[in-house]
Amino acid sequence: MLENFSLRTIVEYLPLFGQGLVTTVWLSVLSFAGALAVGIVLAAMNLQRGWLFRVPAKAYIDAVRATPLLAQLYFLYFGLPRLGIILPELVVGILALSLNSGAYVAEIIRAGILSIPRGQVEAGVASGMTYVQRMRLVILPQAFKVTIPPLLGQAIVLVKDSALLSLIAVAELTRAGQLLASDRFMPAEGFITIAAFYLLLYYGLKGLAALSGRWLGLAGART
Amino acid sequence: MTKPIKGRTGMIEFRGVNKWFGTLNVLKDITLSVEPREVVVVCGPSGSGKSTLIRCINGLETIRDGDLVVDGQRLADPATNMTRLRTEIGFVFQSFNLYPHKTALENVTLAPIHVRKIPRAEAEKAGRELLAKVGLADKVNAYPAQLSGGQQQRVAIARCLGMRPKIMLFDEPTSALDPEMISEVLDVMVAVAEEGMTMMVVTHEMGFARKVAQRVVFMDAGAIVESGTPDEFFSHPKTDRSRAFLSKILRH
Amino acid sequence: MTKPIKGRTGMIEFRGVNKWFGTLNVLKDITLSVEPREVVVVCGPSGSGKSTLIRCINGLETIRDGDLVVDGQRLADPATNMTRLRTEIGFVFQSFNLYPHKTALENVTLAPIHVRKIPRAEAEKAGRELLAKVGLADKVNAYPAQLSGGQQQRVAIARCLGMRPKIMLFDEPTSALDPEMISEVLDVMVAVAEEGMTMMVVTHEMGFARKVAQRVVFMDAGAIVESGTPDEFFSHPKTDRSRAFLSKILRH
Amino acid sequence: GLTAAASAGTLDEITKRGELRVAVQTQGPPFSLVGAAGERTGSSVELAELMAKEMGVKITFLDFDWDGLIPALLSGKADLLVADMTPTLARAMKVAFTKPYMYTGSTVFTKADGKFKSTEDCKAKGTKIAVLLGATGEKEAKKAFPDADIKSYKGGGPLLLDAVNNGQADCGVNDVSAVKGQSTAYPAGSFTIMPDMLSKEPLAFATRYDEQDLLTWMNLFLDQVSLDGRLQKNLDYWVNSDDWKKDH
Amino acid sequence: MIWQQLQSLAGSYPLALRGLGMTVMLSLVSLVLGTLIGFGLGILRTGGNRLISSVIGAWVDLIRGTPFLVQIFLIFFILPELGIELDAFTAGIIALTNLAACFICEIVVAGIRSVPTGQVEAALASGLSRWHRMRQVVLPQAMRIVLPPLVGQYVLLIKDSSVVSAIGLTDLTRVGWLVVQRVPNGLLVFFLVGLGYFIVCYPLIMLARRLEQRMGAAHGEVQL
Ligand SMILES: Nc1ncnc2c1ncn2[C@@H]1O[C@H](COP(=O)(O)OP(=O)(O)OP(=O)(O)O)[C@@H](O)[C@H]1O
Ligand SMILES: Nc1ncnc2c1ncn2[C@@H]1O[C@H](COP(=O)(O)OP(=O)(O)OP(=O)(O)O)[C@@H](O)[C@H]1O
Ligand SMILES: [Mg+2]
Ligand SMILES: [Mg+2]
Repeated sequence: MLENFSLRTIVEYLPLFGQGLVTTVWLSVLSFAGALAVGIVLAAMNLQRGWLFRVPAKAYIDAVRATPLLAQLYFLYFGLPRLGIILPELVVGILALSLNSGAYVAEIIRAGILSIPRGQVEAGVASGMTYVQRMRLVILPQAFKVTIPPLLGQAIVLVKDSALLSLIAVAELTRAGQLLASDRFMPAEGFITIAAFYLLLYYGLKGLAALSGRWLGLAGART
Repeated sequence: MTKPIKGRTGMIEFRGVNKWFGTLNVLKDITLSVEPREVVVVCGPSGSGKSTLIRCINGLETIRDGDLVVDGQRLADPATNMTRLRTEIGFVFQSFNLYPHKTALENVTLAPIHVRKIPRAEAEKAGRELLAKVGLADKVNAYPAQLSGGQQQRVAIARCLGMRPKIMLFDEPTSALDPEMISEVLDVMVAVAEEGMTMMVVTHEMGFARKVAQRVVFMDAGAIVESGTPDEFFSHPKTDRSRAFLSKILRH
Repeated sequence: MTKPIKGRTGMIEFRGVNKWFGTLNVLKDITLSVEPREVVVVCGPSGSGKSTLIRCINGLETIRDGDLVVDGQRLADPATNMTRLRTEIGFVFQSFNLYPHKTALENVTLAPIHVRKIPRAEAEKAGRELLAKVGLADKVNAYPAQLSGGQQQRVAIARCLGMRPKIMLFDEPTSALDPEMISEVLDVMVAVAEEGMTMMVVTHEMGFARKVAQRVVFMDAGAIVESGTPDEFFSHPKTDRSRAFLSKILRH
Repeated sequence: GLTAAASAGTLDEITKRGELRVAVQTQGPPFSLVGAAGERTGSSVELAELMAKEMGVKITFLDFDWDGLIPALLSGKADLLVADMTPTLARAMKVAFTKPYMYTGSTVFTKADGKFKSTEDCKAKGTKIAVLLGATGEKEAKKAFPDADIKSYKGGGPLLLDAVNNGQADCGVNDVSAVKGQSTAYPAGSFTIMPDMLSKEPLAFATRYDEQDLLTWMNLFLDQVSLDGRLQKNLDYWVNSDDWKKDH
Repeated sequence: MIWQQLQSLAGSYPLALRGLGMTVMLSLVSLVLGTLIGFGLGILRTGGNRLISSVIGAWVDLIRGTPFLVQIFLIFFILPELGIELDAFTAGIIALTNLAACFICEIVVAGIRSVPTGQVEAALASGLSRWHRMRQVVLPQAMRIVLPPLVGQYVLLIKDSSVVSAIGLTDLTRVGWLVVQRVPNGLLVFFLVGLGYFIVCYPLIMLARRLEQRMGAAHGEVQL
């Protein structure tokens, strides 16, 4: 398949890849924002002492982590209509990705928060900060330092998982490669091009993560 | 806000307080009243419960029985707004607990800006002055990891002073300092004390005790063994335990 | 193992050592030789570079220029086996750095078991004895988070003594201790010193300096300002800087 | 690798190996499916088995999903590819197709009690039309319903039926035999299958261009089975009736 | 209709069992291997050697940054062109192990970097060898940070193993796709597939939680 690798065909399909890339990017951005929101709420619930919030949060996180995205996608896409809710594919896709990644993000955030030395929490408490202030000013900035790498990992997983949305008729990046494979029977060309584009996204994300680290002013945050 | 308490006298009132860590009775039946504007020095051997005692006052440790009343509010009372109360209690930790992601100045101004709602510019000006007072004018922008032990301790003290609380609790505030610095930092603390603050200081600096303390409390194995004016305590210790302890200090 | 060095005399030899943190010259042209079995006390104001000085000796800090020779081996020499060398250098950190996931006893026995290859049972027996010596017989199974400041510091000292190294470096080993405990711990250290160990101790315990040190080194702003026997230093300080420093101690 | 296989002759190699390696795609009835008892069967599958029988070797099915099907053939993991595949000219640039062994076409289907009653209804602007990703139906639908909203699904024909049945799509476009075969899993009369075809397409098997001997043999095989009626029997059983339902 | 579908699903249970077996086998082997290699890579990566560390970094980036489908595709279909012929199961194991190792490497690196420098200094100062420093001081403390994402990664990898159907292995997800051809009820079929994964993944999650609690107790857990 490599001997007659056709760059020309790839170029011919580039516009299609471009469209797919754009879809993948904004789909992922929205989904990750959603995942962060879901994750923060779940983590906050999970860190409560009372069971009222903690138990449902834990149950949700476990259920989502223990089952494949595919099943969740079907649940939303074919299950919701049975309850009379018919949503556009894109909405279902973003919802599924957010709800799925949110569970992982929640665990990452929780682990980050628990890694903060007790003395830090006490210092915040002693100076009369409220729970929210403590979180915002003392704990989260430090937790972010440890959570940025795993969050980056989760973002990458999410970007790649978004390929699954081609199952429910969302035309994203993978779809373009598959088209090349099925129209022209050039799987090597199709897949390797997809890989190149995903790699591009990966390095983009990695740069962003590094930037956000610096941006949060973590330069001195080594102990 | 402030609820009247029957028979209220002190700014800080321990009434038969007991605390346990597992099977260890760290605080044994503590009864102690600290008047407003009083400066109390707490001393005693390592592990006797001094840190635990003052940590109870701002609710960092919970007590098992007895009553603890601070600024007229019972800590055990669910109606007590602990967050509000804590803004009036400054605390310097034995292990400093500086925020590693903030510079020295940011460490000092964080709570004034966000808790006291002082405008940033004003808070920073005050912060710089405080840091200068403890000899750190050139370290305002250094992160804790870039500071020596003594410098970190001074930032911690400045951070506490910056809140201008009613009550100040110090846990061995000069342990990491050289004698020269100790006297400078103590001078800052003395100046603050003279402005009429209530203070409890865990320290073994007997010079400080003599100079500013109205009372010395001696703890051993979780109990208050002796309590009296510095003069009484240093010259006529009442118990064998405190006599033995003092003899070691003097021999030094 | 030991490579002969020309003109070798000391156990620890600084020869024109300079160190910078960014633009800050923390160690300025340090030249200092510590003989085998000598006990040297390092003192000086906070931030003067005392911790940095002793951290250089076991290679925790790297130096920019000058030479540092320890136990006959040049630290800068790539052939020097730092791990091997460090087994011969004990270090007590100013901030203790206990292993939070190990109990007090495990903290003490970890290196003897894995570095010295002492059988576990034997190491534990020795560890228990050491902990008892520093007054922690009842805390062998406590984790650092369950210990008071002074207890943590004593574990750190026991951890260092447990390795029976040739050289011991202490960074303010009694800062978190009460006077009573200080004298007990210093007694343990004195006993060790008398067994013929080379020691450098950053401390402001002048009693200790007088009793065991052969030499006192006074640092200020990164430089060694004065160095002499305790008697010389305390009775006839040669520079204004050290006179001023001493006057503060005495006033105390 | 490839060149060695070519010079030795693929048929020689298959004979020597005693095994014909066939890549299939389990797209659903009637062409290729897993039967009630877990056995692999279907129209194409039986034809492949017939081929192996005529060759006198045993058959090994390599069951790839769509992504792996073409690579399997191109990389030489499989000797030939048996799927309900339309030999387009573009595809024939890469693989060698046999002569067509049957003709089918894309058709439109809708939910029986829905408001889309005819192919015309589906032409309305914004109609949601379900097609299979990369299948011929996808292209035909784009041509026939320029104003519609074409949704390409992955995972096989039955999912199109599911999507239409659930209301995710208004109409579906797929191969007529596939639609007929697969709709039998639903209660009779669930779907309206339009009588008019959008297109007429041949179906063929595929192999590599460096396997000319195998290609020649396969073409001869197709001639033979259509002459002796075995092909017609297969198609009558699987494609032109519901007879297979009784047995599988 | 549901009843009829369930009946015909019941007939597929041997197939489903085989699929589950394949998923478990693949995941088990590659998770064990991937964990060992991943920890090794992580430790090497944080070790002093610049060259080794950047080579590992580049490889990890490459693997993390590209779709797993493409990796498995290259290993199974393209490597033969370079003379390396692998059967599908071996190719699947290699691809999954590699993927696991790279993701775990990153997690381990982040964990190791989260250990305060004072801890490493203390270990250095007592002359612990590099191995003992890692084994006794750094890794146990890093594990607190590592464990939650590690288990998350395990679970993700078990689910990622479904991609092996592209090279002809019949795993649990593939069984779902096969069955849905005859029982065209995606919701029902994939609910059951999801249940299969749940049975495999949930005990893992529970185990991690148990371990985490045990470690937390020793550290004096943070009370927010
Ligand atoms: N990592 C660092 N980056 C920048 N500056 C540093 C760093 N570590 C220490 N310093 C500075 O170097 C100087 C010497 O520090 P050192 O810790 O050696 O002081 P010290 O004499 O031990 O003081 P103390 O008695 O307070 O412990 C200090 O001014 C400190 O701010
Ligand atoms: N979290 C804990 N769990 C169990 N025991 C604890 C805990 N914290 C402290 N202790 C024990 O309680 C006792 C009192 O501790 P505390 O920190 O109050 O002592 P201290 O008087 O401040 O000593 P030092 O002068 O050494 O700081 C000590 O014996 C200590 O081991
Ligand atoms: Mg204490
Ligand atoms: Mg120091």
